[in-house]
Order: sequence, then C-alpha cells, then structure tokens
Amino acid sequence: MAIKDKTTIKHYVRRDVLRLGGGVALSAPFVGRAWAQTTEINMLAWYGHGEPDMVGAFEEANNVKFVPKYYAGGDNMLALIAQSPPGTYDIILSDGEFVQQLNAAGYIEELDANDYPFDDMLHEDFTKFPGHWEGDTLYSMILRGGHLGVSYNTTAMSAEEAASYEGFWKPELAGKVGHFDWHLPSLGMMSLKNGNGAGLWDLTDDQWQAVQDVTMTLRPQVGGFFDYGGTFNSLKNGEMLAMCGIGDWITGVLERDGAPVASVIPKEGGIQFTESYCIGKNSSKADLVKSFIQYMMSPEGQVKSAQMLAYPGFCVTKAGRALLQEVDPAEAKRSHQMDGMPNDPIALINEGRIHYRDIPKQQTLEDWNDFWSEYKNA
Amino acid sequence: MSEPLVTFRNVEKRFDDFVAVRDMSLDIHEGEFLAIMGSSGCGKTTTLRMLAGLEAPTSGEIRIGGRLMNDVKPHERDTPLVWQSLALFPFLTARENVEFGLKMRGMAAAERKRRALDWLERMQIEAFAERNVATLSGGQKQRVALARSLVMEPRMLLLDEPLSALDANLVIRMQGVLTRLQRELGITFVYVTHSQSEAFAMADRVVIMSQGDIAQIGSPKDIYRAPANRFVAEFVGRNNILSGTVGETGGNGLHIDTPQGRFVAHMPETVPAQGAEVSFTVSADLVTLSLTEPEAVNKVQATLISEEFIGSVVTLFFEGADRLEFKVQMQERALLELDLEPGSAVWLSWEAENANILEDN
Amino acid sequence: MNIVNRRLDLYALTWRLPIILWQLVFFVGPVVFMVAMSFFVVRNYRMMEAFEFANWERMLTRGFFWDSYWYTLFVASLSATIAMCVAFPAAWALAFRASESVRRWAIFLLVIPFFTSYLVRTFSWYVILAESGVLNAMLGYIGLGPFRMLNTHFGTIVGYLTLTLPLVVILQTVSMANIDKTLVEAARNLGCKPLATIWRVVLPLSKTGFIVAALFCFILAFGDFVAPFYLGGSQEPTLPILILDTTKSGQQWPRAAVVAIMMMLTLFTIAFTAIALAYRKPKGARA
Amino acid sequence: MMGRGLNIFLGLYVGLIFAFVFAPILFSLVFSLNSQRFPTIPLGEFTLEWYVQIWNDEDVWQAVRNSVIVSSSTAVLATFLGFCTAYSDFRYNFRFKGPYLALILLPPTIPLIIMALAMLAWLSRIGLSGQLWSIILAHSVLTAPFAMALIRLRLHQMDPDLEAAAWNLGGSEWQAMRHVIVPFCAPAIVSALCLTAAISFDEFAVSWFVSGLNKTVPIVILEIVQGNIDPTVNAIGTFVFLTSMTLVILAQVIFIGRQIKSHS
Repeated sequence: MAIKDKTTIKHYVRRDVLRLGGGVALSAPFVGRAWAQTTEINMLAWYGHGEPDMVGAFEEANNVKFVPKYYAGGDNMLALIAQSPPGTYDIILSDGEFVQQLNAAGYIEELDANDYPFDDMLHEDFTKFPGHWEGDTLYSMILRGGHLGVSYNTTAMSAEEAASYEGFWKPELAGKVGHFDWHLPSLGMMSLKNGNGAGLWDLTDDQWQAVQDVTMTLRPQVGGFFDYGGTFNSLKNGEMLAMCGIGDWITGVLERDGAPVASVIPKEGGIQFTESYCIGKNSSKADLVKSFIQYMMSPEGQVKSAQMLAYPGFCVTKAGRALLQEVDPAEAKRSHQMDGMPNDPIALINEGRIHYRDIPKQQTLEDWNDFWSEYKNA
Repeated sequence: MSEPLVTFRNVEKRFDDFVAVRDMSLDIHEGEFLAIMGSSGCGKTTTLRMLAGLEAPTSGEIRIGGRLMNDVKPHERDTPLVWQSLALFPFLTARENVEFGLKMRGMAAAERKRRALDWLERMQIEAFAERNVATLSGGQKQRVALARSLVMEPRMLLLDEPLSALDANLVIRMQGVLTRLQRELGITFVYVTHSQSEAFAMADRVVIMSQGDIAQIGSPKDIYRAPANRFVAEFVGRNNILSGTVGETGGNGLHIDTPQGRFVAHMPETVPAQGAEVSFTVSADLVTLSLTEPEAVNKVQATLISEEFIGSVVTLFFEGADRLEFKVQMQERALLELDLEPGSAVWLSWEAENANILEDN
Repeated sequence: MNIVNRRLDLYALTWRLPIILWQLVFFVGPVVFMVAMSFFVVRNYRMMEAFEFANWERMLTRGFFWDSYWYTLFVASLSATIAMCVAFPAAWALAFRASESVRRWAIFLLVIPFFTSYLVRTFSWYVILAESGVLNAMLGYIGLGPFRMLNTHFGTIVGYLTLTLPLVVILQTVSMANIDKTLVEAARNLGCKPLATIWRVVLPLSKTGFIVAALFCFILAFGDFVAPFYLGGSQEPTLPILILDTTKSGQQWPRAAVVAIMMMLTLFTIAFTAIALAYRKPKGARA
Repeated sequence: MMGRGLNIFLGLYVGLIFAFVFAPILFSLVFSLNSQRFPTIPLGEFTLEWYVQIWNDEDVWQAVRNSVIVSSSTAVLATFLGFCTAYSDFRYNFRFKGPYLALILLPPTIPLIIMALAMLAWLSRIGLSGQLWSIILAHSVLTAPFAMALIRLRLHQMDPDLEAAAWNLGGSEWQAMRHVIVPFCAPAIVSALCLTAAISFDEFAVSWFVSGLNKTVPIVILEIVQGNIDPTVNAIGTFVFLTSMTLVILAQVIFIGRQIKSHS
C-alpha cells in the first residue's frame, strides 16, 4: 500500500491554531485539516472502496469523511445490513447480482436515472443491467466491472495451460491451487468448465450434481481457502500457484507490483463481477451520496476506479476510458482497456465469452453455500 | 448497688443448629474489670461480639446503660474492641490508626491528631506515630490497638484475647499496663481470654463459660478456692477431685465415703441427703505432705509419680488408691528438704474446711 | 466471617445486585437469545422469529457439520496433547531444577505473550512459515527444504500452540512447583526410578493443575478461528470457521447459533468431566 | 554425571520453548523495521516507513482513540463489577451463591466467536449494537471475571476483623468500605484496571462483530490482515505490545510487589 495521502479530518477543530498560525505545517495527525463540520458517510463496500485513493479527493472537496465497513461476498453484505439498525449505511457498493436482493428487502432508495451518464455507456448491457431496474425505476448505478478466469503464477503454468479451467487439475499444482473463499465465483467457474456456458447459473438438478462432482475432483489440488488478504498474499509469496474464483482484480494489483502472475479468460468463458452503487434506505445524506456517485461516474471518478489500489476494475463509460488512456496509458494497456486490443473487456463481452455473475436460479444460495462447506470439509 | 452498666437477660445465640450462647443472664457493673474465660468454642467471644453488636442475639435482651441494644448496629455503639488479631489498618500509620474512630465521628483533623498523639504518648509509643503499623513490633502494635480504642473515651472497653500473640514476658508487662489503665480511667473492661493466669491476675470478677453456659461467676479467689462444679474445678487451677457418697452428717462436717477412704468436708449451705453422690475438691496447694502418717482427719497414702517445676513452685503428681491422681503444690525449697524420688510413698492430708463440695458431681 | 446482619439491606444489595443485573442483561441475555435464535427462520435474507426445528435438522443431518465437529474435537484434543507434552520437560525443569527467582522470571516472561496481539503474532508466523519465508530461507542455508508449512495442519497447530503453550507451561510449572519436594525425594530414596517418580509421584500430585491446563488448552483451541483460518488455510474448516462462514452466507444466523450451541454443549460436557476428574479424591489412598 | 547432561539438555529445551513463544513477537518487531513487504532472509534495509505510515494514518489514530476509550471504560466497569462480586463473595453467605459466582466467572470459558455471535445478535435485538459502547458492554462481561479473581485474592489476604474494626470504631458500613476495604484492595484494584484494560485493548473477535463502523486497534489489525496486508501490522502490533506491556508491568509491580512484601 502506498503511503496514503492524508486528507482526512480531525473531529475537533483547531481554529485557534489556524487563527494564530495561519499556515502551520499540517502534517502531524493531531493537526488535521481544519474544517468546521465534517459529515460522515457510512459506506458498506468491498475492501478498498473507502480508502483515500478512491474517496480522498471527494472528501476534501466536500468536507465529508467516509467511514467504510468492508465485506467479502454478497451474502456477507446482506447479513451486515440486516444486523445494523436501518439507515446505518448511506452508500452501499453491491455486486450487481445482489441489487435485486437489496431492493426486495427494502434496503435501498430509488435513484433518478437522469442524474447519471447513461448516454455514455461502453456497452448497452450496462445501461439496463439486470436487476438494477424495477420496471422503469432505477435502484443502482453500475460503477465498474472485472473479469474472472484462471489466475496463475506464470512461472508454474503456461498461458496455454491457463487457457482452460482444466489447468487447475495440472498434477504439478497439487496442493498449490487456492480458492477465493466465496462459493459463487468458484462454483460458477466449475459450471463453465462443465460446458454450461451462458446457462451457468441456471442448472437443473442433474447439472448441479455434475458441477458438484467435478468440483470435488479438484479438492486434492486445493491448498487453502482465502479471504482478500490471504488470496493476495499466497499468490504473491508463491504459497499458491493458481487461484480459482478470482481474476485480474487481484492479479492486476500484483502485476502492477511486478509479480509473475496473470489472469486469462479461458476458452470455456469467464465471469464478470459488476460493482454498483446504491443509496441506503432512509439515509439522511442521500444528496451527498448522489453527488459522490455522480463524481465516480465522471471521467475523473472512472479513472480512479480503474486505478484503485486495492483492486482494479474496468471503466463503464466511454469518457472514463478515454481519460484513462490519456492520463495513465500504462494502466489502460495493462488492463487491455484499449479499443482493438485482443482482450479488451468490452470486446470479450461482445464476443459472448463473458457471463455476468448471478445467483443460482434453480437452487437456493443456501444449497450452493452448503455444498461449499461440504467441499471445504472434504 | 447502682444500676448495672450491662445486663444480659436470657440471651441465646444460635448459628444454624449450633448454640453458641445459651440462656445467659449476666450483669456487668460500671468500672469493673470483668474477665470471661473458657476454652475455645465456649461462647465467650460470641458474648463479646454481641456486646459490640457484631452479632445479634437470637433471643433474650442485652441492655447497655438501660438501653435495649439487640438491634443497634456496631457503629452506633460506644463499645470499642481490642481484637485478638489487633485488626490494625495496615495501610495507615500508627497515628492514623488511632485517629480512625475520631475521623468516623467527624472530628476535625487538628483536634483528632492532637488526641491521637496524646494517647500515643500515654502509651509511650509517640516515637512511632508516623510509622506504618506493619513495621511495628508486637508490643508496639498492642499499644496502638489500645490507644485506638481508648481515644474514643468509651464507658466500656472490650478486649478479645488481646495478649494471646505476645510472648510471656510481654504478657506480664501488658497485664500491668492494662490493670493500671483500667484503674486510672475507671471504665469497665470486659476481657475475654482462655488464659487463667491473665484472668485471675487482672479481673475483679471472672465469668467461666462452658459450651454456651455460664459455669461460674465470681471473684478469682472464689473460683480458685471454691469451684462451683466439676467443670470449673477441672478447668481452673490444680484441684484434686474426689467423688463418693454422703455418709452420716456429723457435727464436724459432711462425711463422704470414697474408694480412697472416708473423708470429712466442711458442711455446705445445702446439705445433701445421705447416700447422695457427691464430689469435692481440694486445692493442690492446700494439701500437706508428710513422710509419716499425720494426725489429720483427711489423709491418704500415695506414691510419687512425677514432678513439674514452674519457677519456684513445684507440682508433684501422686497416685493413690484406685489409681486416683493427686496433685500437690509446694515451694521448691520445701521439696528439697523432703528428699523424694519417684516411687516414694508418702501421706497426703488436708483440713476439712479446705474440702469444697461441688454443686454437681 | 460472621454476618452481622442477615437481612438483605441496601448495602448488601449495592454489591450484589449490579453484577446480577448486568450479567443477566449482557451475558445470560445473549446466550439465551442465541438459543432462541436457533429456532428462528430466515426468509429472503431476513431473520424471522419462529419456533421451528428446521435449522437443527438441517445442520445436524449434514455430513459437513459432523465432519467439522469431529475434526475440531480432534485438532483441539491433539493440540492440547501436544501442548501438554511439549510443555512438560520445560515445566519440569522450571519446577524442580530452577531456583525460585529464575522460576518467577520465567513465569513473568511467559505472561508477556498474553498481552501482545494474537493476530499480530499469527501474522508474524505467517511470514515466518511461508514457503519463501524466514524459516525456509534459514533452512535453505543448510541445504534443507523448502518445506510446506503454511495452509497445513502443521500451521494450524503452530497457531494453537502460540495461543496455548505459554499458559500450559505456566500452569504445569506452578502445579509442580507446589508439590512438597520431600515427597519426591522420599520416592527417590525408596528406590523409585526417575521416570517412575514422575509417573507415580509427580503427576498424581499435580493432577489438578495438569487437567486444568489441558482443559484451558482444549477450550482455547476449540474456539479459535484465527489459527485454522490464517495458518491452516481453512483446510477442513473447524467449527469456529463454520460459524463465520454461516453468518456470512445469507444471514444464516440461526444456523450459526446451532453450531455455537453444539460447541457450548460439548465444551461444558468436557469441562465438567475434566473438573470432576481434577478434583476427584484418589481411590482409597488418602482421606 | 547424568544430572549435568540432563541439566544442559533441559536448559536448551527451556530455551527452545521460549524461542518458540517469543519468535513471533521478536520477528514482528524486526519486520516492522524492515523495508521488505514480505520479509525473508536476508532482511531488507532498516526503515521507519511503516511507523511513519501509521503515524500519518488518521484511521489508526482514530482507532487508537477508540481503543483507549473502550479499554479504559471497560477497565472501570469490569473492575467495579469484579469488585462488587469479590466483595459479596468475601463478605456474605447466601443462597444460590454458586450460580451467582458462575454468572460472573463463566464467560471466559465460552469461545470468543460464540460470545461475539450471541452478543451481536442480542445487542442488535435490543438496539445497542454498532456503537463504541457496545464493545464496552461486551468487554465488561468478558473481563470482569479477571478483575474479580484479582480482587478476591487480595480480600483473601485481608484480616476479616479489619472491616468489623472499622464499624466498631464508629464507621458505618459505607464508611468502612470507603476507608478500609477500598484502601486495602487498592493495589488489586489498580492491577485489575490494568489487566482488564490490557485484555480489552487486544480483543478483536467480539469487537469486530459488535462494533459496527467503529474501529479499535485490533479491528484495524484484523482488517489489514484480511485486506491489504502490509508490515504496518507489525508496527501497530509493536505499538500495542508496548502499550500492553506498560500496563502489565505496572500491574505486576504494584500487585505482585505488594504480595511479595506482605509475605516476607
């Protein structure tokens, strides 16, 4: 983590210091920037979304302070909201497929589509993203996405081997394949491996059984189940040589750091995670949150999202992509966000190789989760 | 006689099934030095604690100065206690310990300091006033404890075996200190002890307790010379106890037939019927020893078993008929003249008026 | 001591009541609510009050729950056994071979780890045990390894020992140091061999302390999620990890409560058995 | 002969045990001063970078402030509760004393993760979750037994006549409490304050569940370990270690010191 540029604020005001000293050096933590009243915005998000590299500039400009609570996995997110008093969270960064659940449970406010740049989307899917609308009413604003495939250590696997989920079964990788500890992406990949293609979430009981069976055969290869930090570390220090359930969002960070890791979308297809903002029900700071979302949808915000230190995600607006290419061509190239590049994420979607992550259609999430527990225990 | 300072009327104290004090009636007079004596568990400490309000009687009445005290809390009484453990506050200096009670009463700091120092001086330990009590010697602590109670200027001071932790020399010295203090102050001392020597040396009256009952109340001399019952006789002093049946009651006294022979005792106030079982005591120091058969009404033959020296006084143990043990106390000098050795057979004799009939047998 | 006033008064209540009320609200309340919660149902990610056995049925009929259960019992027992065995020679040395002051210092030092962050210590192990970590690098100099230590049972046990070893050494040392040394000498005098002395004299005399140490060790390992998660890579998730997973997935708190209650029942059973054993008078021998 | 060899072996063995116990602590200190993000041998350069980083991190400072508030409030509450129980146990005999004592002594035998689950479920049920004082409530339950044990030990050393002596000298029960019991227990009370504060300062499982958006130092550590792991963890850990040690040493000096004195 780079040294955070400290723009955050002390809660008490050092007016006297300012009045007397005017330009006192403000580097020490006790003498934060002096703003009269700082509004706190409670954010529920995946790790990293509330860090200064994402929200710092907005905080400074608007005299607010983000107080993040991080979760891992959509069901974890729902659990956290359910445990908190209503109105706790002002802004919720949700995975696209969970917006519907949030809405059904009445956790989020309506949005006004006119507030956001729907005319500038890179792909028509992003405009009417599944679950984000209830009829003509908008409930969630898509921020960015990322693709999940085979993530691997380039010294241990060749690109050809990684071009199929079969690669995870490579005998040399025994005990060296890790799982991101959330059932949806990993089982989704297993479903893709079984050739379920676009119907990967819509499995008949037989298909579901087949997915379970094939997953179980991977178990001997598996060296551990990790949270964000563990996934990150075990790839970085060579503890794990391949990782199931993730993609560029983790290897990208390590790549930026010079580690020999990469992610590819294998021939069976990849999964897209989609991250979207929602405004918490009964938030008293809805207006501020709205302007934050607008800020993040602006080209400047989209670039910040693409550069996010914790994990990158691709831009969803044309203007955002254009600005990224202009200000950070290296990152744009690394993440293939250049028109005409072979792995351009938008191009992958257009080629039909990418499937949006979703929740199981014919089974319940609990069924999948139970199997995940069983799998971990096997 | 004036109204007693303290009266116990039919006081009983139970702890669950255990009766600590049974049907006790007792008067304590203003200005007297009363010792309550008995072995451990006899109820003497419970009696004292009831006086201090640390225990409430189960039934009966306790009055102090005429006021019914049964439910008066300890801190509302004026009955300072000198504890067996001393119970000095270890985190305070000697002076602060002495000031404690005055402070509880809300006395101004300067005044209580003055009084505390007065008392420390009176107890001759003013030099240690600012020392932590933990660093004082046993005798010094004792004096602090006394000063701490007496500075309260009570009408009555309670003492719970205060000398039991001291060594013998110090005990004698402190006995002197206590009796002098009591005389000078003229207040009532209620002194609980298991030590006969302490009680007899200091007290005006002694209460002997046994298993929650009062066995005898009287002056030390009364109790010593005329124990009322077998318990007291065995508990106190060197008493020879003989048992038998009442024979004829002649003019010169009560005739008692025992396995050791027929003895004559001086006539008690209530004359037991002929044939009644009766016991009597003879103090060991009132028994005369002679090598030849003496001209005496009461005499037995006995064999010397052993001797025990305490200072210049020696106690001789004899075995008489029917294996009865006899004790004789005499000056060591007198013993030397007799030139006895274990196994020597001698005659023991006593006067009829020195035989004391016990109330029970 | 004696009680002056057996009636309950304001004074007595002042000292007795606060803790009763406090613990009722903030200790009994949570535990009882957890039991109640295990009968609630979850619909659409919302917990609803109900009285249904569905959660119990669901959890107790699942193979993975019982796998986890037996596995957790096994690793907790294993780590208690290992900790007891590993600690014993050290505790014996401290109790019988070290001077009073050395012993006091040793115990003081062993208390220190309790006041360092367990998480930080675990993370430290993570870095030490990693394949490219400190230990493997050191072993590399003498031509060994690299060994796989993270994300294995070995890693989990190292984590548990980090948590429990200091405590076990302290308890063993203290209970053996309190043995009357003359008894040990007497046994040696009577021709008892050293190992037999330990087995026949030292262990029976320090039985209580040892059982308590093993029990603590078991309880701590049984309930810890940090070691199996961060050092064991969640391979074969223990019950605490299962609880975490269950709470994370779809608001299934009632099911997590089922796991928690099963854990508590198990712990209480084992704890009461152990305590009963610890304080049982030896047969016949002494009154 | 054999004894000597055995002694050397045992000495080495004890050394090994201590090495195991202190390895993570010492390495954490070394890593915190080492430039490598994933330290290995040979070590990188000496650096204070991680300390500078936490020094400049407002979130860490906020967490430190929260932790100080939580641990000091917990200490006061738990010590008060522990004192009440210890005194009740010392002074009174009453029916159901066993359950009464179990009520306070049981919590540490329940795994923290279960306490965390139960606490959060219950506190959010009665509307007390997600606040800084939610942690304080939970921690007071967890740490009160330790305070109780320390104070009870101290009361055990007290001559029971001491309190009665104070009444006997005209002090009411309240005055005796104020002027005798509390001063006598003072060293144990201070120790209990330090000990409970130290435990609370390091507890993460329950804090993490019930704290909502409020972060204490261990929660920040947990988040770094779960999230973007870097050696600032070691820097914070070293800082926590020094804080806790200060408290522990204070407690030791005050309590153990007194005990040794009172025994000799």
